[in-house]
Amino acid sequence: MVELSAPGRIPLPTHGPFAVRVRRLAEVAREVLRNPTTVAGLVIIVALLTMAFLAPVLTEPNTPDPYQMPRDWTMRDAPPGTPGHPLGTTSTGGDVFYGVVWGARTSLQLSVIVVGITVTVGIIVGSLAGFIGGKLDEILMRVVDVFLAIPELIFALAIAAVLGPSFSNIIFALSVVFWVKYARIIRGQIIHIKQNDYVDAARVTGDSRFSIYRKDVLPNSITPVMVQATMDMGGIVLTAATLSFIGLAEAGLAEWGVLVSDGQAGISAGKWWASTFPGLMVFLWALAFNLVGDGLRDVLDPRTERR
Amino acid sequence: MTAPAASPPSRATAPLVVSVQDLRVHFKVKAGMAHAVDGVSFDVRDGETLGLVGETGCGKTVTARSFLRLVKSPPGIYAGGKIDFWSRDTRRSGGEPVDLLGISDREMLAIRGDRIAMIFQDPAKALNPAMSIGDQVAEVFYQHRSDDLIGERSDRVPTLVRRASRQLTTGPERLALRLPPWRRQSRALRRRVDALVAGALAETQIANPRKIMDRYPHELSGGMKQRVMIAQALACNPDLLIADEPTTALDVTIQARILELIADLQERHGTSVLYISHDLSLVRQMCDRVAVMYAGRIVETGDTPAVFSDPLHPYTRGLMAAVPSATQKRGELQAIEGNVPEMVNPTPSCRFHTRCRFAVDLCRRVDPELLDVGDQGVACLAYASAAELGVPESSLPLVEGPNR
Amino acid sequence: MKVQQTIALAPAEEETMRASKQWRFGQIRVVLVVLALLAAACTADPATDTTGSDDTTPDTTEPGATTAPGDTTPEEPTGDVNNPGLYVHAADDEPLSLDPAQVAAGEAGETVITQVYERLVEIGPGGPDLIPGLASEVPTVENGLISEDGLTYTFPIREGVVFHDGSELTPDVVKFSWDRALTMALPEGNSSILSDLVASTAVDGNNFVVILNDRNAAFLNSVVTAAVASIVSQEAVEANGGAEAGVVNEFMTSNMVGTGPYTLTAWNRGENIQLEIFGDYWGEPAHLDVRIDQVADADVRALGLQAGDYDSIETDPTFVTDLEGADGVTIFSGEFLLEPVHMGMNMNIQADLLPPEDTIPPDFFHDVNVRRGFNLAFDYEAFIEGGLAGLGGVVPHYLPQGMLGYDESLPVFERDLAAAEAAFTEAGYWEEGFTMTVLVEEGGVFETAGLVLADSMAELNPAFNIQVLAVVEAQFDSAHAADPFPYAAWVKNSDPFADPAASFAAYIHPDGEWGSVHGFSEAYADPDQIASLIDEAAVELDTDRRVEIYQELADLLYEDPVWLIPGNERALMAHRSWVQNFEMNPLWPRPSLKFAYLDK
Amino acid sequence: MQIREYILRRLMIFPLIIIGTSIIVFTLSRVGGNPIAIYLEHEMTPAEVAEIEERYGLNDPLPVQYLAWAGGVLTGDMGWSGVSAQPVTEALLDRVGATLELALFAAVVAVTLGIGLGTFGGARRDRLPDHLTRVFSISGASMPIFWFAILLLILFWVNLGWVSIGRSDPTIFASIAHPTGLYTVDAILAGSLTAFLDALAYMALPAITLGFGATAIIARMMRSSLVEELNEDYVDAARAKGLPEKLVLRRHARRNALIPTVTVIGLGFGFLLQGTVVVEIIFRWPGLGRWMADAVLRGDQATIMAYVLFTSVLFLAVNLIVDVMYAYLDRRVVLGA
Repeated sequence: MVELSAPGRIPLPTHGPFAVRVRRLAEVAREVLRNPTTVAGLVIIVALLTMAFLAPVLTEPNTPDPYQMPRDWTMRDAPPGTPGHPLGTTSTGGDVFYGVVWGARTSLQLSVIVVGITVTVGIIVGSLAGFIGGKLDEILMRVVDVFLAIPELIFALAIAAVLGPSFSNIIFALSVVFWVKYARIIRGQIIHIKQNDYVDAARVTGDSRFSIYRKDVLPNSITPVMVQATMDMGGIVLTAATLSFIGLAEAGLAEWGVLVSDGQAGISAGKWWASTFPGLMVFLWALAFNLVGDGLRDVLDPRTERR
Repeated sequence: MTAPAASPPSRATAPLVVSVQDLRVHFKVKAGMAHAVDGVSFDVRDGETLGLVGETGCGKTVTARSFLRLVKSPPGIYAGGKIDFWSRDTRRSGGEPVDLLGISDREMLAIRGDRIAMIFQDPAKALNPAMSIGDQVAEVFYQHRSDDLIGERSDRVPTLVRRASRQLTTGPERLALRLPPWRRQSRALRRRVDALVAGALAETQIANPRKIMDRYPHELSGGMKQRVMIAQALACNPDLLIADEPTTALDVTIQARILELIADLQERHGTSVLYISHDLSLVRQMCDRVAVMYAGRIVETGDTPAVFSDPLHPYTRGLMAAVPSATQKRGELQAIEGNVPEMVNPTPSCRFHTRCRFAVDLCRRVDPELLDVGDQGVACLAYASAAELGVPESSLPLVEGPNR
Repeated sequence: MKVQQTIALAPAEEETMRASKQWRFGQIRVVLVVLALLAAACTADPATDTTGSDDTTPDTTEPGATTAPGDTTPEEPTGDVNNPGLYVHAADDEPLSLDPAQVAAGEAGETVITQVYERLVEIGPGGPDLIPGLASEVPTVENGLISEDGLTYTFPIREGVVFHDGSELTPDVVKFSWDRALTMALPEGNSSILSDLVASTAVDGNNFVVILNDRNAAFLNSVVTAAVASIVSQEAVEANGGAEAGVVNEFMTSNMVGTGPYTLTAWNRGENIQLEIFGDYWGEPAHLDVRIDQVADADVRALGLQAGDYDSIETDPTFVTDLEGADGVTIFSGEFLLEPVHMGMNMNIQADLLPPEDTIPPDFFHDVNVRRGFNLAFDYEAFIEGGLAGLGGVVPHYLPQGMLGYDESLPVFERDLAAAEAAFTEAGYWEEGFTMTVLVEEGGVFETAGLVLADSMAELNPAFNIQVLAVVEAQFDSAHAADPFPYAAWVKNSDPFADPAASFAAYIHPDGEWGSVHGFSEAYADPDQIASLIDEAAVELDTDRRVEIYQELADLLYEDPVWLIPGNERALMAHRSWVQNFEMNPLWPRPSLKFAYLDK
Repeated sequence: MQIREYILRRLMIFPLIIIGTSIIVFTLSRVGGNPIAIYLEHEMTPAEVAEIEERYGLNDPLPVQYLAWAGGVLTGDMGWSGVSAQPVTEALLDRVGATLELALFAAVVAVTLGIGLGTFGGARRDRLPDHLTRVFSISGASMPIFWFAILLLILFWVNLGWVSIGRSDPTIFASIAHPTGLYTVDAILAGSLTAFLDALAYMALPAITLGFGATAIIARMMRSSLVEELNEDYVDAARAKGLPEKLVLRRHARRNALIPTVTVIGLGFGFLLQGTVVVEIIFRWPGLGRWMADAVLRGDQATIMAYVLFTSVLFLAVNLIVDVMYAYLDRRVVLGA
């Protein structure tokens, strides 16, 4: 399938004088910003990130581990607006507001780390396959195929179930699942770009393989990766939340998915806050990144380029 | 092939088919308003071929598309002017023309493909790759000839079939048409359409129409595709055929044949043709009259021989210079320095002054109008009367060459 | 599709009649709805619909419209309930097996076995007292059915009892059933409690005779009444694979041929288990057919109860606050369960096996001060109020409420931070503190207990860092399967033991099940004293003397605890208010119900 | 032509991939997990544990175990499923119908909704309706299903009492035979309107929840390819023929835009498959997804292995079919243009 929709995206400017690149970048930015939904997504992201960064300011960090919910066992199921608990408390007396705020941090950590790992691995594998090609390519791509054959959530579920639900294990599980797409994109891009004249040109001018790779191939392959990464920022948090729902989550962690599943039973009994707010956060987080990713794709993907 | 010399003088006085008056089409762009077409006026008379020439981006295609209101809007805006159109019937009955920019969409649909047809630059792109040739041509007949399709005793025809003849049927209805009791009737309908389509294709000297009809575009050669386009365009025997660079996408050998075909069909149907091209040599062969466009303006018009033998406007001369002889194919326009200026929020001035050897200060301030010089029209201050402009004779530009 | 065919034969005619009645109704609705956008979403569950047949509106518009708001008295006009004639219980997991010889204590299979199979004696509804089951009399020393030396038990077998397959109950069948479990001796089963005690079984006329290899006070209450001692149809077993040592009998795993008030009519894996009233039951027949739905998600069970689709649901205290005040729902909280939540302390730690972040030394728990420190630091109130929603109490070591020997006067730990500080200072951990990982089963009260522990210790001393590792049941059990156990501590609840003899053997005795695994002998000030007391009590038949011993042990263990006991849960069940003569006995296997008693 | 070769190649590596998957699955269960976790009780003595390990042949070297398992899979014997107390193969067959039926109906929801929204948005590109549909469809993909589903249940089950959960009403279920395991089909075969409507009624919420999630994938693709097609000359040519906008869109642009959209249906199917895990838990749907979730929580490795393997084979097969369809549909591709 991926082969079929042959990657034909327009590369970000990486050639010609610096000024040109900047102008092109500015152009891309302007294009992106012309789409209100993308802007909306960006706004939400900025808001969420600010919240994550200001967490220690907005709330009194819990000791010894700030990523653990502070629990006030005498204050269970307090409704929103209770002094000290603006968004109420959970059935274990956890402060929902604290969970929401630090949940943003947890999600940020999780998604950044996983995206970081997966993109790196993906680039390395994809580059080896695409640039060296030959037997190596064949082998690596079969491996990729195998990993792609198992739907993400199911794979992550199987791994996490075996490893146990510590934060680091969840990260590991998600990384194992998410890297393949990048490998595949990068490879496709490289194959595609290798055919472009300027690479040959570079070769003629006698650049070394690696410098061609560094100067021409890699930068040009980055755009689709950016799009994918943006989307995954949301997808990862969503998947992690789902794992927590199924029961694979670190106990008492300030994580949205945990809060949602803990609070759900209460909704119908009128105690809606414990799961509604965190649920909303997961939704907003995923929505925002998906919107931006989608907007980026529209601009960077010539298939929808304006004529 | 219609040599210009052979063109009967009657053409000049033949009844109007289209009269474009002060047409203005603007495009909204980041920088502001681009005046793609900026006050263009010209006529097309019955049976004649008018050539609209100019460099790429001079607005000729936009002008042509305006006839069928095919300019994308947004960003396009019809900023002014009118396009009066006399169909055969109105001409016969001496009725009033319709303004193509003024009429309702419904009326426009009735004109598109029926009274005014268009041939596009690249036949490969202009045919739907996922639809058989037959079906594509058939659409025209369904759209404009549904009554004939049903035949005279239309009252006896079931509604479903009548709907089918107007392509109003929905999925389930189309399914139903394959079953009794409608099956017979719809088959008959199909047969009539196929007959018409085959006929139309045969017109364009396609060897084996019936076979072609089941083919898909990618299975045909470029020339073949263009023939199909032409067949499709002339299917309803329109009053006006707009040919937008019909041959640029084809290789030289095919070109000539396609042009012959167009000219020949035009002769037989008496269709008027608006022939758009940047290729002077072709224009010279094809057209009775030419209108030279530059930067959204018409800078010179006249009978083909006159314009070619004695071009008045510096721009036209530039073009001619680029085409030493009529025998040489492919006149290219690189002879003139620079290129077409951005027409964003233009100030009153001669559009050509940026590239004009003879430009003087006045050209940068005054906007020349299309003046009659002999039986040519030219928009250049060199031919304007200083008195009317209220400026000293000396401030007018001087264009060397044949004296006025 | 095998199972489904079996049901196709199943439905009682009155059921089908009802179905057709509902349907005229359902259809009208559907027709309307198919037009509407939400497609068939609106065709009410026919079950919910039955009441509607006389008046739909109230039933479909508000949940539990069947009860006037606030009215939670069991007395209900019977016509006005969902699924009349059928009792629907929402269980949280699916049985691994329905074979008495293959289920472990606390397995979901026990729920069904209790209803469909019977045992020689049963635990009565009232409380711990035994009532005759398939034995027509409960053996006692008085009626001579227990020999003076307490080694021989005689069970006169009830006459005229037939199995669901029509075969007759005879003493030989009883013997066969017991021997079968002993022969198969499946490790995942519970046959060890038989093999540990039973020396031999015999048939004497109309009696079934058991000879023990040692006196045991708990034999009747915790062995004869256990699921593994259920009486199965010999014909059925022998017709389907018989009994082989160590080999699972797949027929018995998914089919049941017993003598109980219910027959198993269908087991739709992942969906439900259907029980039907057994017509030829020898005793008081059941009132309602039963359907046990598998509902994995606790939230969904709670919702279903409020929607009126379930008559009772498996729930844990953390949901009580969510269900309180819901229309038509009654929260039944009865006697204390006999399975307190407890934290195990590992005295057999192998340092290199502990999680890397742990800083505690291998002999951490050898020091009584540490064990007492934990017991003194734990916030019992938080756990009982928060974790058990107030439905619980603190437990003396190791005599939970309702067990023989329990007494308010027995010493229990209360939170005393000063004392705790003293203890940890004494032990020498106060200054540098420590980090310890405690393994708990994910969700529910165990996780809560873990979190309370973590909070309690952090509050006592921020340098005391407890990492709560909440894992799914499977991993919890795998971790325990590892030898030695790779964590310093864990939280779960104890097995329900009807008699202290059994529980002390398992949880306190230095050479007992846990004593050996966790190395209690390393911990006790005087292991031999503890051991001898327990052994003495186990064979003592004089109740007063036993109580004395156990209370003495309780005092000793207060000074020298080997467990931390956060609290003991009360029997808890959320059910529709329309359920009548609701009976719940903690001594019955989870969910502590015998459906045969219930009506609505 | 490239497509034909491409598909041939795919067919050839198909078994390779499956073997690879099986190895991953096996490794997970052995190296990481404890293959008999489900049969363990935390009170078990080491002796008892050893006995069980013996029964399941865990003392053999790993390769031997793998071959034993793989051989079993090939002969249709995938071991014993603890969570459902029946042979894995049997359990699989019992449940596959439920999941496929759900996924199928969800797919119908997703495709209709997706194509509808995509067309609607693409035709009104960059105007308000486009933005709204974009946000709506992407919301589906961003919604935590478990959260959304519970909200739906509270509304339609608890408060309105319109639907119940599960797969069918037991009485009605018992009233007809179930040869196929797809209840709607079974109902039709049995000619029972009642059963058919009952099946639909129970299907509605889960299918909508699940489908909504997969809508975005299709809608986004549909939109962008429609936008692309609308820029093609043949669209203007169609207009120039005098076709009304409606026909131009329906006959020309949309029809062609559907072709590339087909390619993402495979992707969407994967999305649906993994969605079933959560949806089936919440809606008490007796399908493979819940089976898997159960197995994960209770450590029933035999089940997990079978499920993951089966799912990936299914997923691969669907994608293969999709590619073939695509190759067939898009004549330009076949031409290799």
